[in-house]
Amino acid sequence: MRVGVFICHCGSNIAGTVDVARVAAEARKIPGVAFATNYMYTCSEPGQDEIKAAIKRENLDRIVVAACSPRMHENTFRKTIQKAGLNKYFLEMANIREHIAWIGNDKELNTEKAIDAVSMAIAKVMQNKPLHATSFKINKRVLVIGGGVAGMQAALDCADGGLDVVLVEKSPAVGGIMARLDKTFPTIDCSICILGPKMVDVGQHEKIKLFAYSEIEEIKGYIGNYQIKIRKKATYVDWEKCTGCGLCMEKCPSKNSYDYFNFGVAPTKAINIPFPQAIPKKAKIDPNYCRQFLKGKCGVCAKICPTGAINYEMKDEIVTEEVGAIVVATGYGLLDQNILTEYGGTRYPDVISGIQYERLLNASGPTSGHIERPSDHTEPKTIVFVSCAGSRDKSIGVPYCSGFCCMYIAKQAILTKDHIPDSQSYVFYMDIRSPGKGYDEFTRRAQEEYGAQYIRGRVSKIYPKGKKMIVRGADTLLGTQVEIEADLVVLATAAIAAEGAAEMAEKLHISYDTFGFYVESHPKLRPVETNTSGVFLAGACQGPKDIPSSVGQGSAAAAKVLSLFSRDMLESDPAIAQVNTNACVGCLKCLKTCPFQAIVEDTLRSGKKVAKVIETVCAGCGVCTSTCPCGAIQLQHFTDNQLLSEVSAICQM
Amino acid sequence: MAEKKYAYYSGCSQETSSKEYDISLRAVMKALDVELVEPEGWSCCGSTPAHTVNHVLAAALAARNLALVEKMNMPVLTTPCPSCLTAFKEANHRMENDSFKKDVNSLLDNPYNGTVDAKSSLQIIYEDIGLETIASKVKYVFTELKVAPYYGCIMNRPPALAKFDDPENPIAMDKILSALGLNVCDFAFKTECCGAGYGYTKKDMMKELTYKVLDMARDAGANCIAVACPVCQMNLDLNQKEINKDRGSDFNMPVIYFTQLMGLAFGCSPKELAIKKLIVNPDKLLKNRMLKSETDKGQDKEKLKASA
Amino acid sequence: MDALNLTEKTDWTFIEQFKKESGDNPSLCYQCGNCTAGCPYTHYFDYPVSMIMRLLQTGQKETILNSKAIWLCATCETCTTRCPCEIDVAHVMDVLRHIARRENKVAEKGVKSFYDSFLKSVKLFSRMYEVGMIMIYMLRYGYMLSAAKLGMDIGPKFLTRGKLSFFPHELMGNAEVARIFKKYRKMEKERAKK
Amino acid sequence: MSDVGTKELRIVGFLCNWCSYGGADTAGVGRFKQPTDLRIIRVPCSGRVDPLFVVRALLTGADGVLVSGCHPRDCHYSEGNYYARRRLEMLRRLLQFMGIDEKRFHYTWVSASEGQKWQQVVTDFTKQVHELGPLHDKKEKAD
Amino acid sequence: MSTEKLKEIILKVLPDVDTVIGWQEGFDKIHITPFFMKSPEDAEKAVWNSLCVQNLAAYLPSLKKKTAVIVKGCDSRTIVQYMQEGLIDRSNVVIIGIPCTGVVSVKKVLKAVDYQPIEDVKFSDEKIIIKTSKGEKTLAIADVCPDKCKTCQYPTPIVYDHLAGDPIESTKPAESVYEDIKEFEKKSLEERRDYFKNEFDKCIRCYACRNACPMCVCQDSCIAETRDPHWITQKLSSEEKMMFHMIHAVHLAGRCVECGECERVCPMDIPVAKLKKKINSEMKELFDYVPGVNPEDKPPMYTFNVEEAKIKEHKL
Repeated sequence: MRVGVFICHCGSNIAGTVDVARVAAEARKIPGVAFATNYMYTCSEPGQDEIKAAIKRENLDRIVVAACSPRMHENTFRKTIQKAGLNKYFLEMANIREHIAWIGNDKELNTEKAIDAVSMAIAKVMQNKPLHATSFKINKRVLVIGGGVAGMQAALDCADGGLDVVLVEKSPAVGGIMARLDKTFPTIDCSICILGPKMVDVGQHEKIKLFAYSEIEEIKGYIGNYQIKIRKKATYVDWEKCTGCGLCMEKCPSKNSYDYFNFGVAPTKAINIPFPQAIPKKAKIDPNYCRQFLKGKCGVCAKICPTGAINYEMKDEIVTEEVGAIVVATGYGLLDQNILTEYGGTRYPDVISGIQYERLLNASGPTSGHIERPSDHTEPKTIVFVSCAGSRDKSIGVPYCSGFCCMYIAKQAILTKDHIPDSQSYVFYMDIRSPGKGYDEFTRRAQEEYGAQYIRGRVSKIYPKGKKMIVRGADTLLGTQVEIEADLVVLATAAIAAEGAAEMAEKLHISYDTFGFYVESHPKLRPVETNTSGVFLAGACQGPKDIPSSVGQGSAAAAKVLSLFSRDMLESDPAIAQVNTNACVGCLKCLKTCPFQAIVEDTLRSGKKVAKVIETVCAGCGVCTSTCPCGAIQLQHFTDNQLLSEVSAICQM
Repeated sequence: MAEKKYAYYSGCSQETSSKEYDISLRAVMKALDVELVEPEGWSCCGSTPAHTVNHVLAAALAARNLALVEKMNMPVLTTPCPSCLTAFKEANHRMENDSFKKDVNSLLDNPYNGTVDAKSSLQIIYEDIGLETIASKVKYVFTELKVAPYYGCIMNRPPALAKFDDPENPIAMDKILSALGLNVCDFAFKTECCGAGYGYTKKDMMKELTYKVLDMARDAGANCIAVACPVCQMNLDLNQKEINKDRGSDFNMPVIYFTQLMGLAFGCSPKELAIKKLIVNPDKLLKNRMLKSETDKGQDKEKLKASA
Repeated sequence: MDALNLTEKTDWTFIEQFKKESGDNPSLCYQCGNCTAGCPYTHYFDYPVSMIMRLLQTGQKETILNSKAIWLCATCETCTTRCPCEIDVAHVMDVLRHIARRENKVAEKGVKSFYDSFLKSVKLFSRMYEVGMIMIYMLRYGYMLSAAKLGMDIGPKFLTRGKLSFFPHELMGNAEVARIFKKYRKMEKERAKK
Repeated sequence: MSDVGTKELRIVGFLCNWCSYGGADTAGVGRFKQPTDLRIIRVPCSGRVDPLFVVRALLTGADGVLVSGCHPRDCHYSEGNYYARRRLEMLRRLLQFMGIDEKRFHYTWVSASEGQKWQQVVTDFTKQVHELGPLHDKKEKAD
Repeated sequence: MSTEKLKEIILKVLPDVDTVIGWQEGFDKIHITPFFMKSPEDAEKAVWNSLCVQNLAAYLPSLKKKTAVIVKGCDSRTIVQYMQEGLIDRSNVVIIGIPCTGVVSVKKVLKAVDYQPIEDVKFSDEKIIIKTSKGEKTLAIADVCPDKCKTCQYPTPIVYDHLAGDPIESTKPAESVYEDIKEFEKKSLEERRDYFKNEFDKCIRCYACRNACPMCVCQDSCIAETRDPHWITQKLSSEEKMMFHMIHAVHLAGRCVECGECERVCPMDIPVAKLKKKINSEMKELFDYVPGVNPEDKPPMYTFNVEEAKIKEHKL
């Protein structure tokens, strides 16, 4: 074995606090080391050429580079030695920059530590084995989970790029939160007018297979080859037959169903089409309110339906789709107002949430765009907006800023004045967060042109007195307590993770933070990737986002998928678990602990029962290796012997 | 043998200015078959004045009583007074810190180990006895009463310490009063401070706050207020005349302990509950009472009518 | 009015002393004003609670210790309950009172005297004995007139209902309770020496 | 670092590639100074850390062993650190039983962004091991 | 629980199975050995008494054909553990259970008679009478039983298809099981370290403990003897001996059924089971798990909870 060792100065980054020449000299003394040198910038082109030349000249078969973190340059040097004809797994790096040179000033101690680090790398590289990647075919279909604006954008971009798209939406229609908004900031253009065409495109695109009112049941497989089980929830209406004529909705006698689309602002029918522009425009029965389900008799819709689409016996259906990549665009949820007991929770009908107010403003909303108090249907004249209703509130577990509320409150204040010219809006705020293009100007307009009174301070209590709601807050700029006698109070409730976000993350094997938002691969450089290859993020499932950001991310995720699918084959990482069938005793404990179900039971020709690794599913965590009592299943590149050799390199008594 | 047994700390006010709270609570507990055992030689909990001086001193004054209960081998101490309750809970909480505990115990003759849980009598009645039992004991329903349930500021605060009910919209007393068959108003000022702490020193301040509470209760449609705090009771009850004089208002709203209302519903005599000690006379409101069995029948009749 | 020179006038020692003594961290406050918004006594304060927090953040020791606000706080815990930053604001006010007492800065003498009278009564009688306490308070505070008026207000209503007793309860003082106060004084003296 | 004093001791660290190794990198990038006793072995996941590696290290010369992985719920492989937590907790208790002070072994969770936490962990753990002194009588072993 | 009743069951079971594993007399009266019965004639030679110490369940994973096995309460935990780990096919095993009030430690008996050759052994209620050339010695079984019997919680097998006798309840308090561990923990760290060093230094690495262990499934693949992976060297040092015993203990974490076979077979009288028992006590504390008791349980090292109720993050 002829190991070559290259110690990098990294300019003065390493050489400043490590005696690199001495490290090289000590390395030379280690048996098996044929060549050791130090170099100014090993990662530079001449530096890499130096390695390649040394491999040829000195006939080296394994290489150790002591430089920066392998997380930085391992791939660089792997390619270098590969070009010189070595298997790329014959490289080890010793991290003498981040872990040594940068964290201590004592050159003597640093040098000793660097010598140890190099010794460990040498010990390990001598245990390394050549590994070879295998390649496999990619299934060039993509699954998009969530039909909000981010998901639709991703789906359309992928489909326009020629991919087959499977779009799964939990609710009966696509559109998400954006479909419920009245106007959008800062341009005050009608939300559904700009979203509608996209929704139609999604519904009609020949490359998009839309599963509305469906949920992800199970995800199996790996990048390039996922098997998805989709639960098509029972709608009790045969959508093949339903024409969306709306006759059923008109005649349905159950008038008090909860209206999910309108956030309960007004009731709807038990059989309903959620909104006029719905895609797909199909009816659906809510069995929690339908008389046929509750009392076993009614059947009005079945009688009236001209196409005979009603089917009370309908059951959930599971379908399977195969895809090669997944875009997650599951969106966000809103804090339950009930938690805010100092604001009355939901005790007082005239204290509503921002999204409910949005529906009151909306021309296609339950009040046809007339703003009225839920309690007595009168037109409110004094409206108080409360920002940060739950946001930036550690005490209820939402320490973060929801991001878009400042903007939509300004918008709602402006729209309020448009709807009711003799109204007065008050906005309680802590800070105005408006860092987008044209955003700050917009919040100024709300005050300068539309006369909204902005009050800097939180609201402490809201209570009814007579017909008014008393809003008691602080004006910290005046340094006093203030009270406003309001007709209507609008709470900008905090944006929180979507319902079921954690369960979805578990199915996808992606990480999520303590609030349930999904974690991207790198906060700056890999914003739409996840740590599970083949799974991408778009929109507010990653954190609260406004419309432009969500759309941007939808396109970004689509671009990632298209670039992934630009190849026909993918290479699998060979650093995965491998079973030594001679040593394996078939106890299958590894099968129990594998987080990826990558291990199955296999029977050899001899009849011996052993474990078998599905190469493309194994992610290389090594939990199996530390589970196996007889060392028969070894994670390649991190085998017991490789790690033990590192231990012995530094622990010698 | 009583079914349940608690160490009981009435608190100083209940010996003098708020005797009727103590008297009615004892009567109700007796009716509910709960035994209350007073620790012998109990002393003042320290209340607000002590903690404004020093927390070790405050905890020591409270812990002295908790230590007495600890010696009785009783796990729970109940007190009707929210101020005493807070003093005990604060002492327990702060004494989780070892060095603080050492300091406190160095002031005491008999050290306190922190094993006694303090609970308000309201909590005991709501959680341990339960609404079902309460409802089953009801004999009379007082049909005239429209009650605003008033908890006072520190009964459920701060939530981290109180660990009972909601700090903004508590419902324990509401539910108890409903279980008595009473008409309970939706009252927004359940936990607003009445200013009683400044009854002696800052009268104007106190009267302003008291006025707001009374005003909101009237606004909620109440003709009487049910209370769980002796200081609040005294404040709201005692000052109505003066407030009327200052503001030209006409409050004449009885302020009744929730325990008195329980006792009345259970069929205790007004004397047993020391109703006479209330300053605003509630007699007029209490005149109309119905046997519960009759109201039940009445309801049944109404139901019959409705179904017919 | 001159600008407040924060380089010179920020009392960092006071900030540190406060942090150490209270265990509370004033930096957690982001000045939302919720404490002020909920405080039932705000209108009587010379500085609203959120301002006290801000003064604390900037180390304005004299202003804080001479403020009436810290004495007028009744510890109703509304601020603590609603603080989104989980600051125990009522506790902050408590500790500021402790420091003010030690430094002999009491902007609301009446309130302090009331508390002292209460505790004196507890020390003497082991339980709070109202008549005794009021008498002590009257003597201490020296406002015989207003105090007598106070007695006249309450007295008749209470006496006719048997609510005031002129004699303390049967437990006339308790040696242990008195000892608590004695030991506490000693403890304080030793602390002061250190 | 000066507050650790005395001679260096041997501390072996097993760090998962995705979180803690990255955290140590972050600490380096931030120039967060640390004691120099620690030698780091990179593993893909804390779930890869067979408790026997720790035993092996402690038996053959290490004075302390540190294992650090992703925070629970943040494992790159979803579940690896959950297994690590059970195994390492078992080991910790076993070591103490065998007469090896449990303070010589520490397992913790440090994310890739927690450079400062990593500095704290290394500093505190090194200090803790130094307080216990060497585990092995090196002289005797030298022969 | 007479031998007759047992024989009756064996005869009944035999036609259905390939083998019935039981016990027979060994080379002398005090040594009983495992016995693989194939015919009714074999059955006649079957023996059951307090000297039937071997855990016969240990044979099961290696047998392919349908087998019946005779187990005591303690041995039955091995079967339950095999079921948890999927190491046997329950439908391929017939379990003949024997309620047992305690067996005899041969080592203790031999010591009590000064290692004289044994001429005869007799039993009379709860006593064992040993005849050597120096005369007869009567020993109470309770005085010469293995330690495991002193705190036995399962005198009746946990699983069985046939029971030779009436079930009996344990008379030993459950808290007593780990009392010896708690007692040992009262020693100082140094004392404990020295204790294990001295004990394990006696080890001659014969691997008898491992070979006898019913849960050591690795057989020839044991990492104490392989080069890949190369966990331990052949050096006869304290560290390597300690390493071997740690391997055994860690591999048995949450799996040791406390049958005591390792200690029974150790020629050097090393308390081999102590580490495993300690781990078991922690498994009980951390996960409320006892190995080999409930076939539905999952061994705690092969599963997890996202929130572990009893594992707190350690502060430095």
